[in-house]
This record gives sequence, structure tokens and C-alpha cells, in this order.
Amino acid sequence: MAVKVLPLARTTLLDMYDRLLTIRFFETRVIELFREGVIRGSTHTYIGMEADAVGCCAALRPDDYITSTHRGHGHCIGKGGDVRLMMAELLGKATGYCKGKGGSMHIADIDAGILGANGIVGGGMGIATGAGLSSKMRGSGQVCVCFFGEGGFNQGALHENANIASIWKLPVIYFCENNQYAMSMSVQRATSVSDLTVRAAAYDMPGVNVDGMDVLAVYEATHQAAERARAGEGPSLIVSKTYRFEGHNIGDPQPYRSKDEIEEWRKRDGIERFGRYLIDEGIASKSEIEGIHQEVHAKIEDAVEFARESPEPELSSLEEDVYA
Amino acid sequence: MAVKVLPLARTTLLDMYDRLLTIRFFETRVIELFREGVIRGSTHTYIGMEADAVGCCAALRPDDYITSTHRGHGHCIGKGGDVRLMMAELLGKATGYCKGKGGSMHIADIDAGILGANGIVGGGMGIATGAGLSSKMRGSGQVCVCFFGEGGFNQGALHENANIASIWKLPVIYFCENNQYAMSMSVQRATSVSDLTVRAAAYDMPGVNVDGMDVLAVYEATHQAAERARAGEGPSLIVSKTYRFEGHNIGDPQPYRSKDEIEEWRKRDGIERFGRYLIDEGIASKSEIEGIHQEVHAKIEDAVEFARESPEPELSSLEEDVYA
Amino acid sequence: MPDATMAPPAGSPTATREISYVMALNEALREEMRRDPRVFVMGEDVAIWGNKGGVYGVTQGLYEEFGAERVRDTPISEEGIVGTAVGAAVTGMRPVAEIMYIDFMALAMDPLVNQGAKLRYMFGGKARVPVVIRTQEGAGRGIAAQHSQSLEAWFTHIPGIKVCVPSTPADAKGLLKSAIRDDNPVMFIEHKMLYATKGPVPAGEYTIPLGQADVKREGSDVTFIGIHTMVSKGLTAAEKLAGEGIDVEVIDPRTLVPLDIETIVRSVKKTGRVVIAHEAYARGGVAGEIAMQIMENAFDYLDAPIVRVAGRNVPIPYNLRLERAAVPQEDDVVNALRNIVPR
Amino acid sequence: MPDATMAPPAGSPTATREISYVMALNEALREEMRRDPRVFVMGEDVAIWGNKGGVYGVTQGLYEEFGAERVRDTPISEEGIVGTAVGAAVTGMRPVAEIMYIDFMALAMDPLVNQGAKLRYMFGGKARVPVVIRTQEGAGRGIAAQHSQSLEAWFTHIPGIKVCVPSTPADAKGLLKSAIRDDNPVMFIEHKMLYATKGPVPAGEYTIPLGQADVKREGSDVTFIGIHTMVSKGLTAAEKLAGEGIDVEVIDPRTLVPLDIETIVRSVKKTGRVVIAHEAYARGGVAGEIAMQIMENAFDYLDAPIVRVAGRNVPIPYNLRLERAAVPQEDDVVNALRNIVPR
Ligand SMILES: Cc1ncc(C[n+]2csc(CCOP(=O)(O)OP(=O)(O)O)c2C)c(N)n1
Ligand SMILES: Cc1ncc(C[n+]2csc(CCOP(=O)(O)OP(=O)(O)O)c2C)c(N)n1
Ligand SMILES: [Mg+2]
Ligand SMILES: [Mg+2]
Repeated sequence: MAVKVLPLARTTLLDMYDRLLTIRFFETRVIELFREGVIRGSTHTYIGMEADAVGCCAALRPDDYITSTHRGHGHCIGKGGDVRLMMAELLGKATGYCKGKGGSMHIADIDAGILGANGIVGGGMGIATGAGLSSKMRGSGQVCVCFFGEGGFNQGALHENANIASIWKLPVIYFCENNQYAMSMSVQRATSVSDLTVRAAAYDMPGVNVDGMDVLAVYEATHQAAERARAGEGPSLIVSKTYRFEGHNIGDPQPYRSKDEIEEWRKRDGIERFGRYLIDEGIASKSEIEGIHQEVHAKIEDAVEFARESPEPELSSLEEDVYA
Repeated sequence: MAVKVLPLARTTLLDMYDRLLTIRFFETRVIELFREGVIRGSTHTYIGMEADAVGCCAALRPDDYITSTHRGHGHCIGKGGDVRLMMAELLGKATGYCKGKGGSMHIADIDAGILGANGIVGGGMGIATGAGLSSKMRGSGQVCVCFFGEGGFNQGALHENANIASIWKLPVIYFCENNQYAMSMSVQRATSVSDLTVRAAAYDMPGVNVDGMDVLAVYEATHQAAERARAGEGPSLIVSKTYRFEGHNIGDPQPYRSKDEIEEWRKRDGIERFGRYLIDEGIASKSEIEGIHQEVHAKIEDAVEFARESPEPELSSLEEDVYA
Repeated sequence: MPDATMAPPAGSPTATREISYVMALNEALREEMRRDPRVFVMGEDVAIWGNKGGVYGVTQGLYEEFGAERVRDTPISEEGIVGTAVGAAVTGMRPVAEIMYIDFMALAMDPLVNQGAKLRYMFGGKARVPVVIRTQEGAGRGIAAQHSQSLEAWFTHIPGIKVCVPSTPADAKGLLKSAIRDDNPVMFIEHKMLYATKGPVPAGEYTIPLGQADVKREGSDVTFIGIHTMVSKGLTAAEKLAGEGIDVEVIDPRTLVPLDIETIVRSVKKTGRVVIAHEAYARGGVAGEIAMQIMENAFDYLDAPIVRVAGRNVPIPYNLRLERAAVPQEDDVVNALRNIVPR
Repeated sequence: MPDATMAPPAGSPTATREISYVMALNEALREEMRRDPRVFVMGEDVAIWGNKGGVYGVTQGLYEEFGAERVRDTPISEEGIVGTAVGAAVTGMRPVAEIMYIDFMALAMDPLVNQGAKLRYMFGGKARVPVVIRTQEGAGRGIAAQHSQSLEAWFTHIPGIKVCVPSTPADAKGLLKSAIRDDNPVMFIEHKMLYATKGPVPAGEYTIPLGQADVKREGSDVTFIGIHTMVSKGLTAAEKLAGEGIDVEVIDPRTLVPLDIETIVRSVKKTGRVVIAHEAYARGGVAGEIAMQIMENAFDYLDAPIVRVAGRNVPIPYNLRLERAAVPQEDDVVNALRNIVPR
């Protein structure tokens, strides 16, 4: 695993492990609750990609921003979102992040710098660039990470915003999660280049490939990009090579990829790998790791219970929070 | 001057000179007629950039396509448009290319492969890519040149379409006319890269810089890109370094650039240069060149007369040619 | 109901089958692609997603039959998709481009509105633009504000674009075939909650001309004009209200551009009362336009103000109850019809 | 006319100056930028084009006063401009983004409609989006189909967006200041043919609240509701018709969202007759919406069908006579008003 900026504090490392697991357990429960019928709509799980969000967000300041995607639960947990409020939102409850109005694709926590999941592929790119502009104009030193999938890389919004961020030297990190597919469309079929970092040169920004199954490598890459951003040197592109272990959404029969391929990737699971690392390096004992599992499990169950017991929004809330 | 694919037939070279002059004289008259008040609206002249359109289109087949821009007169003449119909259109006459409905920014000649000037910066990019797709699906061997300004390079449409053309290996040539400014915005202020051909790599296509004041260099670059396109190898990017000698539109006070800069560029005038070349290489005599000047002059005057004498469209035509 | 103008199906002139809206659309595409080699399909996940093509299955099996050349999975590039389709149309092809959700048309308005819709006119009539943009709209699946809008009003406003909004399998098939044969841009707007609905569809070849409303039920007391899901809600309400002695005429315009105002006016002259229903946001929705045209053509026949039953002016919320409250339900339709007829 | 709700100008409470619409807008921007450091301007050619900023001069001189940080020339990237503005708004700034022509909004609908307009609601109220998109619309300059549209109906349809359409210098200034202070997205739509028009503008600080129509002329026979250039056409027509004994009330809604339907209904109850005029394409234009709301609120007071005088359903042509014929002219307004009042 990448160790350039390490050693990180032990508490940081354990917190990262906690977050990785939190995402995995959260999503696992989401699948169950979706099948149970208490979560509706379209839900895209982050299972397999946890190291991206956790490694990246661990390298950020609490007041930094992120913009997320339709596959947003991981980013939200990574950046410090509250699983109770998330789960309540998924169950459409009044106590949820969005008072039940947003659902999976619109969870946001402005105070935690989470500028929202997004149902529009590429929809976060302008918001991220604007957040970078705002940080710069306010002199706040905040950076904004713009998460997007490799499928989203072909949206015009990326081009326009990356150019703007570059010429204005905005503190934005374009973080492309290349999980190999956009629904049924493989990156090979959809995209003109096989190494996506080639596109960074078009915006005169550094572009680095990173192993998205290696949480520390992701941390490292983000850390460097954030330093650069805070130093006023402008945006960066990070391309993480990762994989979603589950279908695009729940119910996807996945005719576009083989079971073997999925199995191959599952073997590289970033959470297992990081767990082994913590033990091998003597950072945590096996029983400490197990303790985290239990804690996280309890936390998720608590969130589910909180969500289940929370009230539905009042019908009167329908016309609240819109002013035109 | 670039001479790799030369020698071109003498008639071709003289025809190119004719077209260069046709554009220059046409535009010069347009400015007068605009000042006179018989041309209305917004008119962007191509003076200074003639070698782009002429060099490029000379390397195309008659049935090839082009898409043009708001600065479209040159492209139209280069691709074989009829100056009578163009001038009549600028005067808003029923005999014009668009029956007086389009004006400067919408002149098209579908039969000549001219898929229209365009009032939307970037508006031709999708059309060009679609024309390439159509050629490919029909197996017609036609290519499509997509002209756009360096300002238009920052439109999302470029990104989306260049990617599509690349993955589908469409016979499209993205021809960027870098005349240094987009209205008041210099390419340096607007664009993340100083060498625009760097962006070709983002779409896995060749990108070449070409001296836009050298009509033969432009011919050569286009010729190669067209060969590649017809061979099924996909799109190319050509970036021409050029300059508009006049303001963005008629009346532009040009606070964004200096008189000296304009003078410097005027010295590199591609028409003068090509005229000297024809004489120096013994391809045409001085008096032949003068003969062309007179012919072109007469042709433009004829076009003006045709336009002036043509009738206005009937009011009844207002609701014609729209079906919904 | 199958339209009177349909060509009788070959062999068995009156034969129909019960098939779903999604399969009716699929048949239309398949038949037109077989008939005309210039017709092709492009869009995100149209080839191999799910059960062999299309997020809602409309293009299923087409990739198997017609191959990758004519069934093109595209990158996620809505502006590029529509732009490319328009360009292909102008140069001799007849593309049917799919935009997965109408909400994403917000990314592709320029190539349709500023290019496709206007080229023919701007060029003095010298271009044909035979392009169909297929998409779907509507609430009901809990996918919230960016995947549930009904935006037909945007397109209805723009000269040069025809707009189809079929509500039954038979209409969906017949209209899509006409749209593909049309030489002008057509926004073909399906509804996500209708895909699974079934209805009788003629067995043979037929088309339904654009611009012909369908009187789905005759009645004398009130004219109900509904779009998409509102048509069946109107029919159900009509049955219910028949028991109360209220006789509802149910009209489905089927195409908003061209709008068959004659059929609507004929009905209004008979009933004197009108309810117009759609899911789209009430403010600026097409109900206002239809009402305006009724007023222009039949004001003196109106015995009561025209009533609209439409989406609330809020983004569509995720929560089930809120989502239901945001768009008209059965009861809203029944109440509007009941209230407009004097007791 | 200056509105009753304006704060009296400091010092000289009634002082006004004759200034142009463009300078009134310029003053509004300047004053708000001085007042609040979070306010900034971005857009194509806003800084140094022409006479020191702005294709139509609205931002002139701002770059000199506020510098490159707060007056930002952008690349030609409409989607990026609006997206960036929305993002800056959500994170504490108050951007005023200029889109040079409303036609180009076709490239930037997603960041406004799917993002800006909905974020606050989707996030359960927890985001504020204080962004103004300034743009201009309308025919009259011979720049044809892609530079002359009037597209206010698109924005009026979408919950979460306020829509301003000022017709006078005083309204332009007062509304723009309110728009900038509003915590929600505002489409601020100017009209290209109004920039040079002059009118009295209060000398001191004032704002005009969004959602307040202005009765520009009182009258008792017919209510004329006009947008942008149609307001002055209505006033001229009213003067002309006064000589014929027809007393026209001229109302300028000034903002389409919120729409001051109360003021309109009050007038309709008095006159019983309504003409609504706008340049936008008739089909799907806001006249239909306003008429619908009148019908919903004052049907029993209507003595005649509401008449709309609006753009023809064609792309705007280049030729001068055709262009004039495509949008309502003085005579069309006069005739509509004359015809609606019984002789
Ligand atoms: C503008 C837009 N187009 C299409 C979609 C439908 N869609 C949702 S997710 C998705 C695939 C996205 O792929 P990628 O960006 O790689 O992210 P991933 O799902 O792999 O995380 C698509 C096409 C959408 N939501 N928005
Ligand atoms: C979408 C869009 N945005 C803005 C404009 C206004 N505009 C017209 S030409 C122009 C500059 C174009 O620059 P460039 O692409 O370099 O072409 P050039 O004028 O230099 O030939 C601009 C901003 C437009 N017509 N369309
Ligand atoms: Mg992906
Ligand atoms: Mg330029």
C-alpha cells in the first residue's frame, strides 16, 4: 500500500477502517431494505468502491466540500455524513437529511460540506467548480472534490468546468471513479482513451492514476491534489481504478459483464486488504478489528431502527422549501 | 509554403486564388453594404482568415460536408457557395439561399454539402458529427469538416462530439480556427492550454497545428486528415493559427487588442503571400493575377446587383417551411 | 381505441392482440427498421442493458436483430446524442435517438431547439430533419425531482417540433411509426408508468397520423382532456361518475403539436364544460395552452371556467405520499369532474 | 412608473432622473456590488468588450471599479457558467451570471432547472441558492432565429425559479436589486430593444419587490397585460384608443413568477375584457398561463374571450418585414383592443 505521506495517526487509520465498513454495512442493509420494499426508487450501491470515498475524504479538512453522484452513499459517509439521517432519508422519513423529499440521489449535508448526491450524471461538476470559485473568492482555503464516474467523463459539463477551473486556478479536485462501467456501457466502448488521465493535459492539470482498492493510495493522491489546490496552483484530476461489486442498481441482471470478472475484482476488495494491512503492520489487533465490525454493525442497526421509527413527513410539507 | 502533396494542378491553384479573393472582396463589400444599412443584423467578416476555408475546402470532394459558424461567409465560398445567393440572403431577399429568412448566420447550401452557418457557438459540432455518422452508415466515403473558433473549443459540445466521433471512427475533421480572440476574450485568458492540439489526445485523434496564413499548408493538413477519415481511421483535429483583421463584428471598437498587433498580422496576409508564391513559382503571371482580381471584382459587383434587384420575400412566406 | 384511419391489418382486418405499451413501441421500431434501412436507434444503454436493450425495455432485442451499426449504445453525452442525431437526419438518415429521462433533455435543448427545429426554416426550406427523440416522463417510481418531471410544455412552445404523448399501446405504436416517417423533428414522449399497461393493438401494419385526437369515451356533460396517465384516470372517473348521472367525454389529444383543436372544440360545444389534466407542473403546463385555444374557439359555449387538474408547483419529492400528492390522482380527477357539473 | 413600495431616495424623496434601461441596470449592479462583497458578475465579455463591458453595455465600467476578481470574463461555456454560478451561490457567494442571449440558455438548462431550482427543496430546505441569471431576449435587430427568441415560458414552468421581465428603467433597476437580494434562483430577463429606452428613475436607493404588478395606466373598458416591449405598445395604443372612447387599463406584471394575479383579477373584475400580449411564440407562451389563472379566478366577470397578441409560431426570420410580421406590432395591439370592446 502507498505510504508516502504516512505514518498517519493510528486513530485516523482506524477511523478510515470504520468508515470503509460503515459504507459496506450500510449498503448491504440498503439492499435488504430495498428488497423488503421500504426503500423505493432507484438505489445505486457503493459496494466495492469504499476505498475511494474514504481515502479521499480522509485527506480533506472538515470544512472542505465534495459533490457526489447518483452513487452517493459512500461519499456521504466518507465525508462524515450521519448514517441515521441517511437511512431515514432512504426510508422517506421526515427525520431524513432531506425530510424525505430527496431520497438516495439527493442526500446532502451542507454543513458537512456535502453539496449533494446528484441524479444527473455530471450534475455536480458545475456545483463543484462554483464551490471552488467561492472558496477562492472568500479566501477560505477550502477545496472541493468533484466525484464522478468514468461514464460522466464524457459529459460536456466536465470539459467546460475543468477548463474554467484551470484558467482560474480553482481549488477543485476532479475525482473520477473508473469502475469500468456506466450501466451497461464499458469504459472501452464509451471512451476515446484507455488511460483517462490523458485528458488532464487538455486542461493543463496534473492527472494521476490511483488504485481505487488501496485506501492509502487514494489518501495520498488526494492529499497532494489538495495541497496543490490550497497553494493556489489550481485543479487536479485523479482517476481511480475501481469496481462496483453489485449491479448498477438493485435488480440489474448484468448481461454486460461476466461472473468471472466480478469474482476477480472481489478478490481485490479494498476493505479486506486494509484490514489485513492494519493487522500485519501491528496497527490493530484482530480483536480490535472485530470490535470495529461489531460497533459498525450496531451503528447501522441503530440507523435502521431510527429510520423505521421515524415519522413520515406531513403532507403539508409538500409545498415547503420551494419559493417560486 | 508547404508543398508535400504538391504539385497541385495549375487550375486548382488559380481556383484557390480566385476563392481567396472572392472571400476578401465579398466581405469588403459586405462591410460597405452593412454601413449603408442594406445589410442588417450582426455580420462577422472572414477577412484575414481566407486561407483556412479555401485551403481546407480545396482538399475536399464536392460531395463532402462542412459545418460552419457565425463567421461563415468564407466557409461557404470556399466550399463552392454561390455569391449571388449569398449576397441576396444578406440583403434579406427572396432569391437568397434562405429566401431571406436566415441572414448571415444561417446561410446553407445542402446540395453543396454546406450544412449551414450557425448562430450558436458550437452549434455545428453535433451536426458535423452526425453527418460523419451518416456518411459512415451509408458507406458514401464523404467526410465532414467541422469549422469552429478557438472560443468554441470550450463548449461542452466539442467534448461530447469529439469523443463520439473517436469511438465510432467517424470521418469528421474538427477544424479549429484559432484567430486568437473570441469577441473580446483572448485565447490565453479563455483556454487552459496554449497549444490547442494537446486536446486531440483526449480523444485519441491526431492533432496538428497549421499556419492559417498558408493556404497550401492548410490544404495539406486537410488532405491528410481526409485520407485518414476516408480510410475509416476516424476523426482528426486541425488547429489553424490565424487572425481576423477586422473587429469581431462591424462596429467592434476592439479595446482588447492593439493596433500594432493587428498590423503585425496584416503583414502575414495569406492572400498576398499566395499571390506572390504563384508569381514567384511561375505558376501565374502578374497580369494573370490582375485578371483574376478583375474577374472576382466583377463577380462580386454582379452579386451585389443581383441582390439589390431581387425582390423581398412575400409576407405569405412567413409561415412557410415550418411544419409544427 | 384503434383509430379509424388505421390501415386494416393484412389478412385479418380487425384482429388485435393485447400487448403492452412497451412491446407496442418495440414493434413500431422493429417494423420501421425493417422497412427502411435509414432508420436506426441510438442512445444510452439501448443495446444490451437489462433484458436486451433499453432501461425500460423499449429497444429490447433490436441489437440482436439489427446489430451494432443500427442499434448504437452511446456515451453519456445527451447534447452529443441529440446533435449527432440531427446531423445524421439532415444528411439522409432517419435516426431515432433515445434520451433516457426527459429531465436529461435539459442537457440537449440546443441541438433540438436551436438546430433541429429551426434548420429547415432558417435554410429557406432546403433541409429535411427526420429525427425522432424518444424519451419518457412522469412521476410514480420514487425517483424524485430529477427523474420524474413532465416537460412536454417546453417542446410544445417551440415552432418546428412535433410532440407526441401516447397513452395506450395502440396509439404508442401507430404514432411512433408516423413520427419515424415524418420529415420533421418529433419529440416522442412516453410515460414511465404506462410501459407495463396493456391494451388491444391491431395485428397488422397501421399508422396513426400526428394531429388527430382520439375520443376515448363519448359523453355529453363534461369534456375531459387528459395526457398520458390522466387518460385512464379520466376513463375510470367517467365510469364512476356515470353511476352518479354525470356523462363524461374523454379526449386524448395524443399529439400536442399538432393539436387537434377541432375535435376538442366539437366536444366543448356539446358539453360546455372542460377539465384538463396532466402531471406536469400546473404553472406553464399545456393545460393553459389548450384552455386558451378553447377560449379562442368556443368561449361562448363555455358554461363554467375551464378547470385544470395538474401537478403542484413543486419539485417531485421522493416520499411516496408526497410524490402522490404532487401529481393528480384518481380522486382529484373525479372531484374536478364532479364539481364542474351542476347538481 | 416608480412603485409605491420604493424606499424614498435619501435626501430628495421624489427626485428622479431620466436614464436608460441599460444604465438603470448598470446602477443596480454597481450599487449591489458596493453594498455586498459577495455579489459578483460573471459571463462572456462582461469585462472589457465594447464600451467597457457587456455586449449590450449593462456591465460597463464594473471591471474598472471592481476588478477582475468580481467581474469575470468567462470562456464560451454556458453550461459551465450557470453551473459555476449555482455552485458559488450554494457556498456563500451571490453571483450574477450573464448569458448573452436567452437562446443560449438552451445550453444551460440543466444547471439552472435540475440543479439550482431544485437543490433547496431536494435537500429539505437546507441550501440557499442566491443566484441571478441575467439575460436578454426579443426580436427587432435582424439577428434571426437563434438570437431573437423570447423564452420566458420555459422558466415560468419550473418550480423554484423566479422570473423577472422589466419593461422600464425604473422597474429594471428596482427588480434587479431585489433579485440579487433574493435567496433563490432568479431568471432576470431583459429585452434587447429596451436597453436604449429612457425613463424616470428615482435618484436614491430603492427596490421593487418581486411579485408586484404595476398598473401603468388605469382604465375601465379593457385590461391590457403586456410583457417587455408590449407594455409601451399598450400605452401608446391606449392613448390612441382614448380618442375613440376606449379606456384601456395597462398592466405590467413585471415578474411572471411570482405572478401578481390579484392585481390582474382586480382589473378584470372592473373591465371584463382582457388582451394579453407578448413577443414569445403564441403556442405555449405565458399568455395561456395568465389567461388560465384569470379564468380560474374571475371567469364570471369575463364579458368576452381573453385575446392574446403574441409571436407567430415560426422561427424568427431575418428579413426586416418578415421579422416584424413574426412578432406583434403596434397595430396588432390596437386592433386587438379595439375589437374586444363592443362598439
Ligand atoms: C444526464 C444523465 N444521463 C443519464 C443518466 C442515467 N444514468 C444514471 S447512472 C448512469 C451511469 C453512470 O456511469 P458512471 O458515471 O460511470 O457512474 P457509475 O454508475 O459507474 O458509478 C446513467 C447512464 C443520468 N442519471 N443522467
Ligand atoms: C452559444 C453561444 N454563446 C455565445 C455566443 C456569442 N458569440 C458569438 S461569436 C462569439 C465568439 C466566438 O469566438 P470563436 O469561437 O473564437 O470564433 P471567432 O468569432 O473568433 O471566429 C461569441 C461569444 C453565441 N453566438 N453562441
Ligand atoms: Mg462507472
Ligand atoms: Mg476566435
